[in-house]
Amino acid sequence: MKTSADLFEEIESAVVRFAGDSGDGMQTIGERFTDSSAFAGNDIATLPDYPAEIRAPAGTLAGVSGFQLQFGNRRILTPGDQPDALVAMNPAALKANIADLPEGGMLVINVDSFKKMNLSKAGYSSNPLEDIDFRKKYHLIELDLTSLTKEALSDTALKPSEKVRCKNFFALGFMYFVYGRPLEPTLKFFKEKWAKCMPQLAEANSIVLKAGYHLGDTMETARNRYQISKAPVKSGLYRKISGNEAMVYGLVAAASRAKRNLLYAGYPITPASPILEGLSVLKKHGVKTLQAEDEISAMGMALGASFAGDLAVVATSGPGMCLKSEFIGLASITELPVVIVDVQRGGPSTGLPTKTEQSDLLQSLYSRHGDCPLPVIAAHSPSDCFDCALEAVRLALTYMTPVILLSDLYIANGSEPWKIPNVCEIPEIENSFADTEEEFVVYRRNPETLARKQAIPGQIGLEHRIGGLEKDEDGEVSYDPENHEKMTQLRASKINGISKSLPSINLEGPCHGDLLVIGWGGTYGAICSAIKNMREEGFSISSLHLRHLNPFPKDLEKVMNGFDKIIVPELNLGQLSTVLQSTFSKKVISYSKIQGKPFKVSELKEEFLKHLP
Amino acid sequence: MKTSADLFEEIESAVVRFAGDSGDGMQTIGERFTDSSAFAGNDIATLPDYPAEIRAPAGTLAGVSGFQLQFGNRRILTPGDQPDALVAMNPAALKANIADLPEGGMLVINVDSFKKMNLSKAGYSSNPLEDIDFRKKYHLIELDLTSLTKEALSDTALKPSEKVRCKNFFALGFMYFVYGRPLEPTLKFFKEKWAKCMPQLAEANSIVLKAGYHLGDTMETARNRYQISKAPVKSGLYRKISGNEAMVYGLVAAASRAKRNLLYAGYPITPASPILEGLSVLKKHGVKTLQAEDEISAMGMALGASFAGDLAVVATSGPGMCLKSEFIGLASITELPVVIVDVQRGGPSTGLPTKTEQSDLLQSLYSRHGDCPLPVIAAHSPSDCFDCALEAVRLALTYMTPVILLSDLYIANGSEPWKIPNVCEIPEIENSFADTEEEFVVYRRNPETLARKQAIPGQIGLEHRIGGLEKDEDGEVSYDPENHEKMTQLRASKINGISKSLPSINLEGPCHGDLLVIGWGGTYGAICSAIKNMREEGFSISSLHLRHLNPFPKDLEKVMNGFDKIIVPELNLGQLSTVLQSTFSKKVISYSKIQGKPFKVSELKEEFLKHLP
Amino acid sequence: MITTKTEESNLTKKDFVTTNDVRWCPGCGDYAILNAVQRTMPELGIAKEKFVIVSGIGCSSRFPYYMNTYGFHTIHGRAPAVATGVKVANPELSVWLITGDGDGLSIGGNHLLHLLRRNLDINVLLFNNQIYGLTKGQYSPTSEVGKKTKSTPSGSVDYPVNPILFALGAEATFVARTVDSDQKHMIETFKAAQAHKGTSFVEVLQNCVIFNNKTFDPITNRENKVDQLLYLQEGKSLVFGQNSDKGIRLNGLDVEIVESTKGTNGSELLIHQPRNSNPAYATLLSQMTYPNFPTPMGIFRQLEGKETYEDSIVEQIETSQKNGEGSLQELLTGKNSWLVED
Amino acid sequence: MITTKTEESNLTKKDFVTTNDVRWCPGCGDYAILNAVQRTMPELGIAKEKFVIVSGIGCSSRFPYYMNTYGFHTIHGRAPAVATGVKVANPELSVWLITGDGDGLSIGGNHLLHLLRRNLDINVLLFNNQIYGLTKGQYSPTSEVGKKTKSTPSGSVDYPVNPILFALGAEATFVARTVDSDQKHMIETFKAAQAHKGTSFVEVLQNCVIFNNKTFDPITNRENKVDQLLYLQEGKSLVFGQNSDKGIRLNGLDVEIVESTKGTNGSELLIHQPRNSNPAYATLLSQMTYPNFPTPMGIFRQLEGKETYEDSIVEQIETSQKNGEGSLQELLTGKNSWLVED
Ligand SMILES: Cc1ncc(C[n+]2csc(CCOP(=O)(O)OP(=O)(O)O)c2C)c(N)n1
Ligand SMILES: Cc1ncc(C[n+]2csc(CCOP(=O)(O)OP(=O)(O)O)c2C)c(N)n1
Ligand code: SF4
Ligand code: SF4
Ligand SMILES: [Mg+2]
Ligand SMILES: [Mg+2]
Repeated sequence: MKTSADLFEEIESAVVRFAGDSGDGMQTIGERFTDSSAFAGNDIATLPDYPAEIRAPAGTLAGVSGFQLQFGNRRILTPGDQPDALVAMNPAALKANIADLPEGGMLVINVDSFKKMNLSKAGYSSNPLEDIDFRKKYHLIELDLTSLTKEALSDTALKPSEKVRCKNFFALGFMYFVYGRPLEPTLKFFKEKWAKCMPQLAEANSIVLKAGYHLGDTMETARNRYQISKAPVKSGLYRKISGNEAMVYGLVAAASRAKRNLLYAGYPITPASPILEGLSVLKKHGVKTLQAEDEISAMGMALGASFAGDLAVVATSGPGMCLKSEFIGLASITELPVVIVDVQRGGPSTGLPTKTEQSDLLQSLYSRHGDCPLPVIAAHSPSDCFDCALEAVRLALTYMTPVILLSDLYIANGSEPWKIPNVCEIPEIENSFADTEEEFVVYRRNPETLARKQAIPGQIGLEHRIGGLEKDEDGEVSYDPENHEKMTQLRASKINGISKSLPSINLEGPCHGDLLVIGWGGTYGAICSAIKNMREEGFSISSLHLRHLNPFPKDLEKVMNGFDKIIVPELNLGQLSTVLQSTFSKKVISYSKIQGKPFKVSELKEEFLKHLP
Repeated sequence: MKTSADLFEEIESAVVRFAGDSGDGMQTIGERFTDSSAFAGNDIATLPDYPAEIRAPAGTLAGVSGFQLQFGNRRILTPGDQPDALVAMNPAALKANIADLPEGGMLVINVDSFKKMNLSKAGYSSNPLEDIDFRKKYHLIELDLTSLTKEALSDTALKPSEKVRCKNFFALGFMYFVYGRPLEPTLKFFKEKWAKCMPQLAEANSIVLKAGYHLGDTMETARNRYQISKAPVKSGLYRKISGNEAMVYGLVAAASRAKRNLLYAGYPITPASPILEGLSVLKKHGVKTLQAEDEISAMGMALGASFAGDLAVVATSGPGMCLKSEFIGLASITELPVVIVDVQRGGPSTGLPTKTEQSDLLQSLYSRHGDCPLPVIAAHSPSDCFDCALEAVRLALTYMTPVILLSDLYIANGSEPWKIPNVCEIPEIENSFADTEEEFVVYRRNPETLARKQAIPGQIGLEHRIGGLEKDEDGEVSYDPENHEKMTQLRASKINGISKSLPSINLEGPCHGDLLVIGWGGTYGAICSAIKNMREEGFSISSLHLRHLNPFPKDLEKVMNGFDKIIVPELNLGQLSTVLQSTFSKKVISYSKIQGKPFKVSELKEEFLKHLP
Repeated sequence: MITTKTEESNLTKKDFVTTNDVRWCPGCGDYAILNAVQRTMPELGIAKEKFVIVSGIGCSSRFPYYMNTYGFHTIHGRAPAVATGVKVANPELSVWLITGDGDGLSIGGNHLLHLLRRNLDINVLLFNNQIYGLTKGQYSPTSEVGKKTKSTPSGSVDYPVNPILFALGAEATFVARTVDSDQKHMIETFKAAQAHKGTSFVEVLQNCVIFNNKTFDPITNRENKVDQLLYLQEGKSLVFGQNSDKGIRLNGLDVEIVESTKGTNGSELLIHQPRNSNPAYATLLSQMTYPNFPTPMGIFRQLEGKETYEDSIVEQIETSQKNGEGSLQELLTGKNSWLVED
Repeated sequence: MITTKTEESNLTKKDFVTTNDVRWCPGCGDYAILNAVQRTMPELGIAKEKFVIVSGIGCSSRFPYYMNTYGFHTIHGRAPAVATGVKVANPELSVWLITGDGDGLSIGGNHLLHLLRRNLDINVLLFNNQIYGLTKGQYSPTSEVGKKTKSTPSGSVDYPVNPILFALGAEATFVARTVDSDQKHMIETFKAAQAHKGTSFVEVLQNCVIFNNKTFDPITNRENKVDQLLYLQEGKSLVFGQNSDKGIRLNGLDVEIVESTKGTNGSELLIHQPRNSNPAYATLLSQMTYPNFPTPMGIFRQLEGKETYEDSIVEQIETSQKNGEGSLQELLTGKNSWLVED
């Protein structure tokens, strides 16, 4: 028998997908695999994928939950187009995912769940594992996970049902073997999570994990083993971070750099709830979190807190954005700073609440009645949420305005390694506070930014009133026609003027060519990967990714003019295309995907090719 | 002494403005003057203008209420750029309006109100009536209205305070003399309004009205008298109608032609409340009106009623539109017919609630999260609200979709003569009802319109469920990626397909030229007047006015291509311009006015000239 | 309105079951409530096509998908508005509104308030699991103070809404409580709700096995329930406990427990009077909460004879039409028209 | 927070008056309430810059423009949310919320409900004129049934909300009523509201001269008021009428009028007990309405000792910071970081 080390095949990157029932713990093992890979020094990107129901009936297609990750020794920008290895815990998971596994891909199956009832629940009339063609098509590994797990735990005092529930870690251990992942981070996790309250469980899972690993070592079928060396990243301290986590940290960091207290008001909604939850544990950092009765109220609470001097933030998803629009209009006319995070999901209406989409851009720009422009920015990856939170706060406080920050389900739930910033190096954020020594005129403007100054209740002598009626510079209600025109123009100029403060565009590729790809938001990784590939293949293609969607960077038009064609790939019916065309009266090609899923790199390449000479 | 008939000067049209305190009854006499002119066979257009406060402190600028109308023997399309005659009941009314009166214009003043206190409330440091230059500048007529009215009523039993309150009708009587208006319609109005419950008041007002008229007859200063012959209109039965009235009638007519019960749910808001109020008296016509607790609820009630088979309608203004957006998204995904009327007012936020604006277009198009297109149409004059209501209902029922119908404060409150349609000639509106004899598949579509069929609760065997989650053709909830894309595309195609049913564009002027003016909504009258003038002056200019703002008529692009330049005048920051540019990637010139007031014909001409060779 | 009658008498539970997979978590209390509703409806003497189920958003609000009736799964908190529209459009329909504690009392509190005060003849079932289920376990407005959840790791700080007291504050005409673990009582209560003309508000205590398992255990489990549940019966005194050996009596304007009802012969005990038009009595009951008091189950208040909103609307229309419907042509013509001749 | 104290003791009414024109209709009850508030504030011992007035939309909600304090005129119905944000951001501020019957009980009912249950230390003054003033006279949720208004020409069909009962249903800790025509009573009530720690809900009966003139006349006019108003005083029995010759006593779980209090010596009359923790007592009072009963004025319920929302939040933060504030750098670093070396 050869030693397993002999069998290591050095590869650049791999894509693994775990799939099982909602109750099977697929998200948990996905997260563990990610941590372990990060620990091993790989770059990673993840894609959790679960149903809208909490726990749909066991064994059905509706109940399948999945987690895919890509890890590698180079910059990993997406969770991968298709898995190299698929772990399927039951027939439904197999059925829902097998179409994505390429021929020859590794397929790990929990065979004990391939019983008649489960097969029929999944809609299989016969057992695919008995189909010879099927068996030949993949690199099939059949594990009797239930029995194996029970066996491994025969010496422990757990109840049989509890034992069975550990089987996800058996599968994980097995995959650790296949990809040569370290066990330490996961063993540490068990300890931290359960050692105190449920030491038996910590123990049992450790046993099972190791048993899975050792099985790989001894099993004949596990002939492939892969080795992926460290990714060549800048030196420094790293951690894994999801988009929602990065948002939480970015907001806390921004409050600290602006020297304001952070007050967050929210109402639970998928996929934004983790921001509320993440902030609610940060009382030690002085963060106040309020769970409001609805999104209207959350927005009102934030506005009140902003009036009273806090850094006020709300986060929600599409349906909640609808409810906030009237208050956003009030924030705009009273010129109060507030950050509104929209973690987009599939729409319209309740739509696809647990799938990703980029379809709230036009809403962000135009949901209010009246002329009511405001800054809109979008994060493009999990860790970018941190930077965008800082930028949103900068815009809000510098320009005294509500700011909409778009995230989406894909980056909110996905994760990647993040180089931890040094707090002292994060720039301070300036406030536009009134001076008690000077005369305070409510809507007198900073000539540079056109921002008004803010006086805070409690400050002596700065008493004043604000509200939703049109007003003159003094803050007095005014129905004067010319004043209304002036104020409307001023508010618009203030927002447009933000473009002066934006850095120039960072093009991927040269500034002239056949095709320019313009992207925004969570499609960044896929677009970048596609462009890099195609440039290597010699195509004249460049790309740029917009963080600022209103106003656009000042050099955007010039950059666009350098290319023969412009294509805009979006996970919606063409919303950025619409805005680009209206802004520049220039035709762009819109490429849409509206499937609740991110772009595949291959899809993008195929589409781009169509528009290249 | 010459007889007054000798002094008649024949003119084509005249513009009269009444201005006074909110409590002075200016709207009332404006309305009467309008009726009287209509009765005299003139064409008319009106512009009421009042403050947001119910009754701001008497005598202040904030409390000034005005009513302007233009009447003439030709087609009158606007209430006039500036008054030929101004009636000012107090110093504040004078101050607020005098800038609009051209030199030599007739100025009728209620002198007893020009006392020190009133002058200072209005911000006059000295009495303008004592200024010789001022007196020379206008054709000044000073009436001691209070004393004159009291005198006229000396024989009646009214209390002194009640007598004084009749003085507006004295002023009206006087103006009737000047413009040779018939008294009958007003005398009839007194009878109908007060004869039963307050006969004394009917009597007193009649006396005062006549006294005012006779004073003109005897007074030396009233040397000008004008005569305006009938406007050459098509024969038929006419009435005066305001935009909100026309909306009410249009909705009732549409329900009747669609054979559905009309259910209207509303929440009071300026300037849409009169629609609720107007429908609430039509119980005899089977109309159900519900005053909801807010606009969200009103929209929900309408959706429920639509599900149950009624013709469901809501109307509101900007702030209410914000609140409806989540429910509109639900209406869109469930494909239920409902008409949403937005009577626009000055925004953003509470803004200028009693001033007009066209600034909710982008909101109408894009306020929902997700990709959620729906038809948007706009009425262009008071009577056009009738036709647009019919069209909105046609779109809603034929295409099974929510429809947004835009009106605005200017046309809602303004009025014009209307040729009363013959009910039998109004086309029937077809429903897309399910057939009990056929299999009912909830989202199976009519191949022509792409509309689904509607089954109504209570119908045997057609039980089904609808909701806001994405679903397949059967109506089952579906998270399938391809299905979501297909459904999103189908919903969008359905709306886009409406353009097939639209008549071709009606151009004012030839289809090639130097400048094309594209307008929408209440700016119709001013644009048409300007274009007619300029075409008479020989300019190569044409105009078109869009009723359908989404989708656009199918020939719009072709028409646009016939002109060197395109200009889009709007009472907003350029919202239709934005949409045109995004749709056709073609640059248009945006001309904005954001003063809460309609365009003047002269302003438009001046601007158009700038863009003509 | 296109309504024809089906043969209502032959209906069975099966007629109300859809072929859809029910997608609640195994063990969720919602299953039991679904079962109870499906067993109640065939017995109401109402044709199947007359039922309309309207819901908001939440685990509970998935309900209409599992009922083979007309159904509308709307948006979060707004079902009362939709239900109102359905009922006013067609008062002949039997409208059932399914909502959760978050859907009905957090985001939707106002619509529920106005539905209750308008007294439409709609049955409201509020599934109270004291948690947000569908969004995975944040506290709800009925969660107890100090509740540790995902969004309140240090414990919630707001005082809960008492759904019964809230409904009384809205002057609801029918207010009741039942629990997912008691099929018989649920069916009885749902039947009474449908029989009541006016809005019927029923709080259903519901167990969320995943995020708030066993919250109601202290009062509903086999051992405790005799001492912790008090079944309300009109005209009977308020007694509970093994052999009904405990009772409730008035002490000033508050209630107290009488430990033994034997000697008193029950005469000093409070008599259940759901038809007392003064809400003070029902208010007293609403204050009986665990652990100080047994939790009352059944109908707290039931006031008949208040006209419903939809009936009043129909009546106004009928009154105004008693001399015939209005003529559209006359309406358009109005009173101040004038003729222009050629 | 940038707060410094002004000399509060020298404040007079004038300090609270703005130079703005007050734009209510002549004779509107709002003027009297404005006056009462301007007279109350200087006497509270609170520095002027600590006052924040938040309102929604309506005639009443124009209030902040006329007060020379910090003020926020927000949007329709949502002032409770904004006030909550202000108060939680800075609990030291004295926050006053001005709302109308439409603003507070129609569109804003839910926010008010949640404000009350959360028990923030905010004073809510609800100007109840039983009409929509600013939109020119449609009926409101407090209008009586059958009210003929612009939007209900045949009379309104919905049953009104009883603001006091609504507040009790939300378990408000301070519930009171006063009237625009009684300066002294308004000031007294507003002072008590500010003194109360927790949300104070005050219904102010207010006359709208334009659209609902004299609605309260039957109870407030000079002639009737002795018989129609009952002033509540803690610990005193419920008496009213000329020479306090009439009183209120309990009859079962309902109240009735005792025509002469002479013989009874008052002993059988109800004693006013605003601190009774059971809401049943205040509920009884809320049912005393014209024309059957005198209308109670004053404090219906006042429960001290319930911690406020903002205090609980601050406390949780202080507790978690008792060993020092969290380090941002540590937070960002987390527990699972790894070092990449060159
Ligand atoms: C406008 C809006 N906000 C938030 C959500 C997210 N959401 C869905 S259900 C729910 C609460 C569910 O709680 P509850 O009503 O108690 O129902 P349960 O799931 O417990 O049955 C929330 C907040 C949403 N769908 N829409
Ligand atoms: C969202 C929204 N809907 C409607 C309105 C119109 N509106 C303004 S005030 C008001 C009601 C006023 O009534 P109330 O609160 O009783 O105040 P009052 O004027 O009687 O003092 C309404 C419906 C609005 N401003 N915003
Ligand atoms: S999460 Fe709770 S309430 Fe929702 S289905 Fe699961 S057990 Fe039921
Ligand atoms: S309309 Fe009524 S409430 Fe409004 S200011 Fe006038 S009198 Fe006061
Ligand atoms: Mg719940
Ligand atoms: Mg009011």
